[in-house]
Order: sequence, then structure tokens, then C-alpha cells
Amino acid sequence: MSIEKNEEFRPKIVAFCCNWCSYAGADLAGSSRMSYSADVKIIRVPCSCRVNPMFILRAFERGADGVIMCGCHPGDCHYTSGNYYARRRMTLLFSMLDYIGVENGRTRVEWVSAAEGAKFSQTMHEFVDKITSLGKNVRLEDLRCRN
Amino acid sequence: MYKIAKENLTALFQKIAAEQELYLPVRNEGQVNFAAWSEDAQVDIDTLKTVKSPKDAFFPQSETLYTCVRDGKKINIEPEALKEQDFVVFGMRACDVRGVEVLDKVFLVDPLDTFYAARRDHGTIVALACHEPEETCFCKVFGIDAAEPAADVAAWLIGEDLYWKALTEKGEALTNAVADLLTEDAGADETVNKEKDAIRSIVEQLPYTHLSLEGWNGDVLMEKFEDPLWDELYKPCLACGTCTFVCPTCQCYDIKDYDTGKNGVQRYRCWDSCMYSDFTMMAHGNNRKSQKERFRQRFMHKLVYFPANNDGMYSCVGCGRCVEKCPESLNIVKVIKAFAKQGGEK
Amino acid sequence: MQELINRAKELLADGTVARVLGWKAGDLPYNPEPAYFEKEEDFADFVYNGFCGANLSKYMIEASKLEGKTLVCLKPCDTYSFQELIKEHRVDRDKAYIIGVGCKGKLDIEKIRAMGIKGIKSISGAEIEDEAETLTIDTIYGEKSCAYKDAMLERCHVCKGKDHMIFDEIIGESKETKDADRFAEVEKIEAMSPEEKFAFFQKELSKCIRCNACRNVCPACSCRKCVFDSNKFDSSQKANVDSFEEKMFHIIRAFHVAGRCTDCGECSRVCPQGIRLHLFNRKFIKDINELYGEYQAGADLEPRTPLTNYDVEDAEPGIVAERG
Amino acid sequence: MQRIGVFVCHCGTNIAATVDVKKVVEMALHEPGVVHAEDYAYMCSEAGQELIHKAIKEKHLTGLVVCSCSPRMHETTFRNAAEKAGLNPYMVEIANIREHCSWIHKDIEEATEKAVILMRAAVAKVNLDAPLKPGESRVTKRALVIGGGIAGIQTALDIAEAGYPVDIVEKTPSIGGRMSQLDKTFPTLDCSSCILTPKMGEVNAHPLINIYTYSEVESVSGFVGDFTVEIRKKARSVDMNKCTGCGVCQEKCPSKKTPSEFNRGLSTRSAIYTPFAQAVPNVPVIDRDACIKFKTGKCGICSKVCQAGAIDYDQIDEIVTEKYGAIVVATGFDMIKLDKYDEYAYSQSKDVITSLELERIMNAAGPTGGHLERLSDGKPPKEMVFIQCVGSRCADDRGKSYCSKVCCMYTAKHAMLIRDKYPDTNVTVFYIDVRTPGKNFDEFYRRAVEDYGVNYIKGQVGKVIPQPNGKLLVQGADLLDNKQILKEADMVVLAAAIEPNPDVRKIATMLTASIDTNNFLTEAHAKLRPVESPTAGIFLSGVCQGPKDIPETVSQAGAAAVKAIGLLAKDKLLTNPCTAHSDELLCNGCSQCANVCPYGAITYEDKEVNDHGVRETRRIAVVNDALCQGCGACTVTCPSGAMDLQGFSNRQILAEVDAICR
Amino acid sequence: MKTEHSRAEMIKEISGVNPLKCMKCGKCSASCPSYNEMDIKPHQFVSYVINEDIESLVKSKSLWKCLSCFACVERCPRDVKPGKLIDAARQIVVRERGKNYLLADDIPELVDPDTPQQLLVSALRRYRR
Repeated sequence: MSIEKNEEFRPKIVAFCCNWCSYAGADLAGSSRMSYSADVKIIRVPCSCRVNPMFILRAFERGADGVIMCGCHPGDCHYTSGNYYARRRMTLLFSMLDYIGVENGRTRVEWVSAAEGAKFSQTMHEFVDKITSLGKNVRLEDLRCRN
Repeated sequence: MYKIAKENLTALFQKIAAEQELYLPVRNEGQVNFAAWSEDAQVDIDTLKTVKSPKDAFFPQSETLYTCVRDGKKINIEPEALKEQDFVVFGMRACDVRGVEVLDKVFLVDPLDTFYAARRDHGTIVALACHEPEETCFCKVFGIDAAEPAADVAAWLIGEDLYWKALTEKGEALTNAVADLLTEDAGADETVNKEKDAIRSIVEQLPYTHLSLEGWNGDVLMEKFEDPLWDELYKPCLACGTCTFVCPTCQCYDIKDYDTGKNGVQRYRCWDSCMYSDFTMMAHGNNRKSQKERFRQRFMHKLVYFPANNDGMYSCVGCGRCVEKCPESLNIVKVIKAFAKQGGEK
Repeated sequence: MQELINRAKELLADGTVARVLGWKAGDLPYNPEPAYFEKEEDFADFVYNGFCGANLSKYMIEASKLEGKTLVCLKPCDTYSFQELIKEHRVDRDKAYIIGVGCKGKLDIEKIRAMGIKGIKSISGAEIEDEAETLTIDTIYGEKSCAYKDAMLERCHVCKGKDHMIFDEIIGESKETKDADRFAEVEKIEAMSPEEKFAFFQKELSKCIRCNACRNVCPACSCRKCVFDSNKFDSSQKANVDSFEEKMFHIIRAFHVAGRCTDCGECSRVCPQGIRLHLFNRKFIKDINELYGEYQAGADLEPRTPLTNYDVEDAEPGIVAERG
Repeated sequence: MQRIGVFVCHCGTNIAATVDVKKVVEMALHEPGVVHAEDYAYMCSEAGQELIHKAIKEKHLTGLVVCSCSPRMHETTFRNAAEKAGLNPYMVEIANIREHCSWIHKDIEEATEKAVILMRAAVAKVNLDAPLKPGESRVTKRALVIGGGIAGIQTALDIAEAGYPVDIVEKTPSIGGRMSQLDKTFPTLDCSSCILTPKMGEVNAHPLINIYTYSEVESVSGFVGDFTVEIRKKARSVDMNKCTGCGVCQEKCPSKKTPSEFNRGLSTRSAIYTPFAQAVPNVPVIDRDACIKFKTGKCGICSKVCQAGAIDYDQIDEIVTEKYGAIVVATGFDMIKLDKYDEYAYSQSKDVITSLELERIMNAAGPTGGHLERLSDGKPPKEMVFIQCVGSRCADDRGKSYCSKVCCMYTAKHAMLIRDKYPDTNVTVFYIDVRTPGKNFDEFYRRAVEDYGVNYIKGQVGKVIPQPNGKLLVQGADLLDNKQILKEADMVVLAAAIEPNPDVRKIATMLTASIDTNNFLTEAHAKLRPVESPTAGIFLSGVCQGPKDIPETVSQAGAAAVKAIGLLAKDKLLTNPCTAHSDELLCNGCSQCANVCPYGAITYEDKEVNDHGVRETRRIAVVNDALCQGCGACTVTCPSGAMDLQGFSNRQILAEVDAICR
Repeated sequence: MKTEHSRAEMIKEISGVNPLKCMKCGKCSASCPSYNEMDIKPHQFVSYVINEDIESLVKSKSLWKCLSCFACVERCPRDVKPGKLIDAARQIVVRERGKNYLLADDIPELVDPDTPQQLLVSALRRYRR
């Protein structure tokens, strides 16, 4: 299906949200009617520590232009320590992506609590703007999946 | 016999590439491999051995066979087109040329591999004699003459000139196509013969040249298969695929699917390696459970099974790439020698 | 070498060990192979010289399953890998008798070839005992020579030191051969623009033939079945059909060994295409050192590695962008 | 292949006004596996659920996608509906097209496009869903309390009052803990033993409470609801059943030189002893290191004088094995050692003491019979100096980084008591901050200043120098007047930091309960689950979790008891089925997953596997479903992908990614 | 002349001290043997650096009254170490005089007759590296 209205660049953005804080934060953004771009699609995971670097690379492989991961604030993890592990993993992964020449800013981590609907919406705004300014992801995609 | 000055080779490559695809040894980040020619490619025909053999030209490491595209709840199958463009592979060596003959025995018999056959039909091979053979070479063991490659065109790089001799119709056609860059040279035969003698005399001095293949043929299957020596030989093997991927004759491939999401599922084939733990893994399991069995497979195939089915032709060509590249310094020569040593002791 | 052989024979004879894992002389001057020695007469082929670069610690995974102890010859840098394998319960310390063998830097035949030396008949100066600074190489095309140092593996230029981290006894002397900054290459790349970085790695990785030698030789990559061989993540790959797959494989491989990689350098040693694979691992090591404190995998038996540990004050992932 | 039904909710106009629900239904029918799709005004209503029920039955659906509000809202509703129709509840996935779509987008085309993509992702996930069943585990209706101080006593009483048997394990010969050593308690100044002793008696007499004193936990295995604990009952050398507690043995014992632990070494005790007069149980133990009989074989006086014949020199340690459903840790605290604080001259002068030592000196049953006197010469002090924050709030490794919380209040108490009883004695307190949050706390502190004339100086003491005349020269700073103070004192009292009982690390390891860098046990959630350990079935009571005073300890003890009772009240535990599990053919047994598991749910077994015909024994990770909470930390740590999470499997998440990126 | 901000930053860099860690307990001032001779007291050094009033600090008597006995460094519970701040402030003075390194021969003319001997030892130890 293609309902694209015009030819302007519409980024594909995958957001991994932990069930306990960030997914609830996104729900709050919704119930508070705090809009953000429809280009963001959320995948629910139990905890940010469930996010495997392979998921992020897979999203890029399949043509995602940006990937953002949201979890509970450090110290507030439902599972006590999950986001601490996630933080190290993502820091190293992002550093590696930067190192091999992927544009800075295609990936992001933000801690969003269940009460921070506004922050969720604001973060998504910023991220969509950033990705839009970076343009299409061409460095990490698999050409076979290209449109 | 024609010749062309080395300095004019770029013009020759330009001329060939204008009409058809051209593959030749190119240096990239310190390594020489066959690659498509381009103006800024760093062509290197002095390096004796490319890391990978040129078999990709006819049997690429991976190639799509067909694509399944979903249309609602129906599935359409779109086969991949066969090779239609002529191409030239320049700079193969005598051993590599024999490697292609081995592949022909596999892919050009019934059932014909149409993808391979199309490439063979459209490809012309220009082979170079080996100016300075190296200590890992043992082509002579398989009756290959490094001084006189049996390709569509044979060529010799001597001093500042390349000598050119068409050997087949395809070779003649290519020669005609580039005729205006070649000059006829009456004294060429003599120069080339001298070079051939020099090459052959070096080959005689190589440490592996006199390797004996005694005891290796299609008739020794069970005896060799069951030999306890394999229990020792495989042990250092890491089960990587280096030897098979640099080999000019290894022809095993796997067929896999890749789901592109929006562009359907591509079914492609890619080189497999008998060294890999999932080689010939099937739904019921694996019929070669241990590394020993997989390791044995490679050498038995080259030295016993293949000759058994192909009138005694071995599927090793003595290029020595595996000798150079095995991470733990295992190779077919050591295997042959180990059996010979054991034979001596018995 | 003779001392090593004598001691190994002695330990075999008195039943302390059931076999010896060392190196067997090759049929060319530079290609010894890892081998087991179980009988006195096997030792005729035993060799230990500058070309014995292989890290034997990974072989101990299989050897740990055998009856009796295995005497294993480990160079100083190999002992880090061995300790890491102990931590991960992949080798059995009780099944190993470790002789820490001396090391004065190991040789890379590819470096010798790259000097245009070919048709090699013999090499002298690679023996471990002498202090030879020069290799003399007799070839079909005449006698050549080169400095020992110039023929050393890359990893030996950033040697971690001459101390064995774990051993039962030490035979032979070691020399620290470090003469370069371990992270210099990484820093050079870090300083590039994103475009340059991308072009650099695109080119470097385009050589990859997915032979898996880097993975299979790696003592940290000791998975029974690698994710790239299984369908757990739909991740089975046998060839790099698209350049994305090269990146995926090498990034994930480096990530999986991050915090466990001892920087033994085997991956770069074995790559048939000369890809500088250590550039990936060292990037992670450098980041870990900078962000989470100096860490050398395999230097101790502490079970937690930087990626299975955390500190509440850890840097945020945004630091990557801030560093620029 | 699944047979999936897709149900699109209008949510009145909440969804339908922005998302073209008919289009979503139409697009759903093109998706693989989808055999049914329909929309309805309110899917969560009875009528909506009926539609689902009917479709499951008629179309033989194996999986459901409900495109509706957030799963946090109605996932349970739809799972229950599916279960009623005979479908496994975990075969339901929700596409959140309200909160994440219709409510935040205005453009119908855009919102519809996104809703379709979210639906696709959910369908992709259901296609890989597998029926899951919560496991069950039994609950042993008995609790263990480790530590017999006020925290342990209160927890045990509360649990026992609810009707569940409780065992208390106490390391020392008597229960009572630190509180029994205190003289008075703030802010009411009741006598500590007057309020504690009745509770000790109550515990002792309670039919459901069993006390193991002079005992330690030896090992713990099992998991929530079903722990097996080995308790080492150390040899007491006195038969508990025969002893009448008459005390003659202690009087007659010739070895009386051992420093009394109870009096903080300020007095001595006999080799056969009860720590204090009101000890529970009132049965002495023989300290075998001090006993002449044990050291030389001669003596045996206690045995001779004991009319009950209770002395038993041949007793040996006994191991008791018991099963418990819940374990409460109440291991308490001790004061830090002051050996790194030479500047306060604690080791040089007998007249520099800690506040706990002062408690004993002030106590009528203490070493001085309750008279405040210098330990060096027995004279009453005229000038007393209190130094606060000794080792608390310290950034270096000499002390502790945290505030010990109780010192400000007990120092005010000490100062007030001294000024009350000895009006001639001047009291000076050097403080950094005075922290008095708590009911009637600040009033208490102000009374010390205003009514009792205690001299509070804002500033720290740099050095205490013992003088030849027996006095102590205190060099401090007065930061408010900006001057340095030199003051001669007769006694100096150090408010030393408190730290968790050093044994707690060992206990935490046995319980796989997490512990922080200061050795305090970590709570499952700092705000919402403050009395539970992240390890299921382990509860925290008292100072082992963090510094606190008596009222706070007692409240927490009650809270921990309630949590334990809540667990013991259940016959069976239903376990979350979305747990991790390890593919034994891929597992390396490398232990990395156990390193990151916050619940200690992963153990390793040597197991024989058949790997495509290769049979061998391998070390394999095994996940305990009762402990695993399904966070997934292990799945990412596992390099081979052996560890996967049910309900959020690798392939399911990848399928969602693929569907979104398509 | 550098700005006060950059001088404060330099003091922090040289001393390796984060003055924000100070909890104003005063143990430094309580420990200081030169306290009475000082116009700015040891615990105040910290707030001068926080407030970036370095000029007052370098002009103060205290700068040269500090004996560098490091009692405050030893006893500071917060790892703030006022003695190191003072040492760094002195280094700033020395640097601003245009000499990064002190030679033994230069000392006599720089020395204030009131300067305690221990300070000279400390200064030599510190600046003659």
C-alpha cells in the first residue's frame, strides 16, 4: 500500500519502548493528544535490556532511517538493572556505528517515564526532525530490500 | 603470435571493456583479486596468485536464481535472467584454467547448470604463463604446464612486452577485436620458448613439484576412507571455509532464501564449504557429524571421488592457494605426504 | 626448544599428562601446524619457533573433553584467552597443564611475501632461542633478508607484555615487543569524517569472503553454533550477498566478543584477505577503557565483564554524538 | 500456519474518526495467515467480545489481533475473551491504534496508513506466537527470619499472628539485637529494654515461632515458595531443655576475662555466659575459646555446680534442614571500625568512645552501673564533646558515602540526658548538618539546645590530642564565627557511621539477593517495592536495607511481614509464562546470562544432549520459571541466541521490525 | 590576564579537585595549624574557587601561610582537599609571573622572608619536576 501524498522524504522510524515506562509514556502522550509524526512506529518490549543490537541493525537493513530506544530512567527499571545493561550495550553499539561511518544521530536512546508523555512527544519530534535532516539511510541498508 | 607493449595494456583493456565486460586481477587494500575493470582500478598482473581463484567469473560466490513475489494471497515466481553479455577474463593462470575444466565436468554434464553454462558460453579466457612460480605451486603434479596455459588466448609477460597467442575460436575472435593494438612479431616464438624453458626449469626446482600421487585414485575409496590417519589429520582444522573459498575447483553450493520484505523472497545460491559444521545439514540431521568426516570429505573428493567419476582427473590443480591461506597451515600437500609417509612405514 | 621437549617428554612419561598440545614442523620453512603429541617418538617433529603464531587456548575446549590432562604450550598473550575461557566454563583448568612458553614476537609470512620475497626455500633467524634481529631467506630467486621486526605480526607490535597470566611452569624467555600504540589506528579512523570512515570500512570489508576464519579461530567466539549459522535471528548467512551483510557480520561479531576479546590478534592473523579485523575489537576495547575504566579481558578470573556489569553513573549513549 | 482473526475497534469515534477502519479491515485480509477481519464500534464491550468468540468458533481461529487501545488497557480483557472461546490467551496481540495512532494524528490518510502498519506488525507477531501456559509452583507455608533484632522480632510476630509458622535464626546467644544494647530511645526517651523485653518474651512464648539462637544459615536452595535452608546450630555446650537459667554457672566460672560483646568490650564476662540479664532464651553458652575446660581439659566447675545437669561438653554443631515459602532478611548493622580515623585518638585514649559505648555507660545495667564517668580514671566528666559524621558522608574509602541517619537524633538524646542528669557537665556538639526529619524530631533537638543548653557548633573537629594532664584537646572549626576552636574536654564521643552487618554479603550470595556497593540489600524497586528483594520470595526488614531508626524499622518489619504473608497465603504460585528459556542445543554454558539475571533465575546443569546425532554431556543454562520475571537481559547477553524470551522472542520482534519497515 | 573563570578552571585542572563535592563540614579548618594566621580560611578556599574569585585568593595572605602540611588533604571526608587548591593557586601565581618552572637559583628573590621553610620544600618538590 502506498498512500504517500507527495514525493517529499518521509523517514521510517522504529521506536523500541519498554513496557513499564516508555510504552506507558507513549500512551500518555496519546491520551494527552500530544501529537508527533506518524513516521514513528512503536514496538513494545518488556525492558530496554531486551533490545538486541541485531534488532537495530535489522531495522536499518530493512530500510529504517532511524531507530530510537526508550526505557525507564536509570534507577527506575522495573527489573532494577535492565536499563543499565541496555545503556552500556547501546553506547557501545552507537559508538561502533559512528566508527564505521553511519551518520551521527540515526540512533538514539531516551529515558522516558510513564509520566512523561510530553517528553515522549517532544523526543519523537526532535528525532523525526533529525532523521529528516539526515535523509535516507543508505549506509546501512540492504539493497535487496530497497523500494 | 602477437605482442603488445606492457605500457599499452591499458589501451587494450579499454578496448576490450568498450565491447564487453572485463575481469582481471585488481589490487584493493593490499589484496589482489579478480574484479571488473574500471579506469581507476589498480590492475596487478604481476602478482602470481590472486587471493581467491577466478572461478567467480563463471560460478559467482552468490547468485540469485529466482524471486517469489506475493500478490495478495498468490505467489508469483520470477526467474533470474541468464548471462547474456560477453565477457573476458584476463590474467588467469594455467592452474586456474584447469580449475574451470574441473567445474565444466560438474556443471556442464546432465543436468546442465544453465547459469554456469551461460557464463561459459559468453566468457573468453586470456591466461598468463607464470613468470616466477612460487614454492607453494605444484601444478606439474597434475600435469599442468605453467609455461603454456591452455586457454582461449595464452599470453606471456616477458620484459616489457606481452606476447599473445589465440588458441581457440573464441580466442581468435577476441584477437581480431583488438587486432589494431597487437603487432605481429616474427621472433616471438623464440622469445616465448626461452621464457617457457625458464619457467619449466624453475618449476623443477619447486619443493612440491615432485610430490607423488601414488596410491590416490578412484579405486582406493574404502581403503583411504577408513584409514585411521584421518583421526589425527583433521585435529588442527578450525572448520573455517578459507581453503574452499580460495580454491579454483571447489564447487559445492547451498541454496538459501532471503526475504527482502517488499521485493519478495529471493532464492539464491552461494558457495558452501565442506568444512562448515552445517555442510549437507538436512532436515533429518547431518550425515557428516564430525569435523573429521567433513575434513576427509574435501580431500577424498579432490583425490578419490572426483577421479573415480571423471576418468582419473583430479579436482586439485596445485595452485597452492590453500597452502598459503590456511590459518593453521593445513593443506592437501600435507595430507598427501602424511599418507605417503605412513605407506613408507607400513 | 629442547628444554621444552625434554620437559614435555618427562611429564608424558610420569603420567602427569596424557598428551601434549604444541606445534609440528611443516613442510615449508614457515608453516608449522598445531598438533598433539602422545608418544615419545612423535617429538621428532615438535617445533617451536617464530612461525608458531597460533593461539592454542581454543583447542583446549576440545582437549578438556578428553581423558587425562593435556599439556598445552601457551604464549603470554594466549594465557589471557585461556583465562577468559575458564571464566566461561569452556575449558577445564584441571584438565590442562600449562607450560608458559617464551615469546619474542611472532612472524607473519604475509609480511615477508609483501616485501616481494617469493620462492622461499629456507628461512633462518626464526628460531626462538637466538637473538637474531634479521631473517635470512633463501629463495629460488636468490638470497633475501629482512629485519625480524618488519616481519612480525601486527599484534606483536602492540604486545600486552611478557607475563603469563596463568601457568603451571614457564620455559623460555619472553620479550615485550611493543613498539606501537595499540589504539593509534583506531584513533586515526575516529578522526575521519563520517564519509571517510564509511568509505574506509566499505573498502576494507568488501574484501571479506565470509570464510569465517576470523570467527573460527577466535577463542572468544566459542559458541557451539554461531548465530550466523543458525536461524535464531533469521541470521544464517553463508555469503555476503549485499555489502550490508559484511557490516552486520563484523559488527555483531565484535559486539558479541566485546568485553571478552583479549585482543589476541588471531582474527587479523588468519584473514586470508588481510582485513584488519582488530580495528573492530580494539574500538570496543578503547571505548570500554574510556567509558567504564581500564579493562583487560583475561587478566583475571572475575566473572563479570564490562557488558555484564554496570555502574549507575555510566555515560549515556548520547556521549557518542557529543564526542563527535 | 496460523488462522488469524483481525478485529478493528472504532472506540466510538476515538479511533474511527481518524482511522479508516474499513480500510484496515480490507488490508488485513491481504496479510498472510489472516482468515477473518471485521470492525466494530466497541470491541471491549460484551457485544464486541461476543463477535470475537463467534469468529474463533466459526473460523477456527488460532490467533487474534485486536486493533484497539493500548494493551495496557485491554490486553487482559481480550486475552480472557480468547480463553473463554477456547483459545490460548497468549495467542492474542494488540495493535495500539488509539494512543499510538488515532489520538495523535489528525490526517486520516496518514493515520490509516500507520494503523495498517501497526496491524501488520501485530499479525506478523501472532504468526510466530505459541500458546503459553503459566507454570505453577507450590508454597511452603512457613517463613524464615534471618536476624533476631527488633526488625526480625517484629516481622516474626506479625507473620505468626497471621497464623503462619516462623523460624528466627540469630547468630548470637540471644535475640534482642542492637536495640537491647540501647539505654533510652528518642524522641520519647522510653527505656529501650522496657519496650523491647516484652516483645522478646512474646516471641519466645508464641506457639508458632521457633527461635534458633547461636545459629547461622548454612545454605539456601530452591526458589520463591519453596526454599530449602540448612541452619547450623552451633554447639552451645548447654542443654537447652535442662537449663533453668539460674545463673550459678556464670557466677562460679573462673574464666572471667573475656571482653563482653554486649558491653562493647567495656567490661568482661565469664566463659559460660548469657549476653545480658534479660536474654532470650535465658540459657547460657560456653565460649569454647575462653573456657578452661576446653582449653586445658581441667576445670569443669560449671558442670559441677549445675543442679539441672545441663552442661554438655560433648555437644557438636547440628545442621537442621527446613523448608520455607518466604525468607525475610533482618541482619541489622554494626558500627564501623575506627582504625582509619587516627585523628580522633580513639585507639589512643580510653576517654574517646563511640556513641554505642556511651549507651552502655549510661545504662544502669552497663559497665559503670549507669554512672557517667571517664573510663581512664573514673572521674565524672565536666566537658563533653560529641563529634558527628565520623565516617558518614565520606567520599573516600575511610568511611561510608551515605548518611547514617540515626546519629543526629541519638546525639541530641545523649546530650539532653547528660545535661539533665549532670547539670554541671558542659556538652558541645560539633556538627556538619543537623538532620531531624521525623515526627517530633526537630522539637526534640531544639529542646536539647533551648531547654538543656547543649552547645551546637557548626563545624567539624580536625584533631583530638590527648594531653599529659589526662584531658583531651579538641581542635575544631566554628564555621559560623569563622574561627578555630581549641577546647579541652574530658570525654569525646564519636558518632561513628553504621554499616550493614558484615555477614550480609555471604547471606545475600546464598539468597541470590542483590546487594549494593555499601553492602545494603537492594530493594526490588526503590519507591514501589521497598521491602522486597528483586529475588522473588526474599523480603527486607530493618537496617540491612538502609539506615533507619527504630520506628522506621518496626514499620518496615511490618511491611515485610505483610508481603511475606501475602505470599504464604497462596496455595500455589502462578508463574509468568513470558519467561526466558535456553535452547540446549545452542547453549554454551558460558554463564554470561547468569551474570546479568537480576533474579538469580539461571543455573547450570550438566545435561546429556543429542545434537543432531552427536551425544555429549554439556553444561547448559536452565531457567527457573518461578524466578524469571521476563526482562530479557539474558537474551541479549547470549551470543549464540540460545536464550530466548517466550512471548517476545527474537523472531517475533524481528518480524515486527520487518513489518514496520516493509 | 586570564579571566577569573579560566583561572578557576585551571585551579581545578591542576589540583584535580572538584570543589562542588564540598559539604562544608569544616574539617579542613579544624585541622589547619596555620588557621589563625590566615585571612581566608581553608574551608573558604573552596567557595572562592566555586565563586571564581581567584583574584582574592591569589592576593590573600593565606596563600603563603599554608604550610602544605596536607592535614586537610588527608582528613577531608569529601575528597575536596583544600590544600591542593591552595597549591594550585600558588602555581597560578608562579605561572602568571611568566615562569612555568622554578629553578633553584631563582628562588631567593621570589621568596618572601615570612615564607615558612616547609613551603619551600613543598614548592621545590612540586615545581621543579
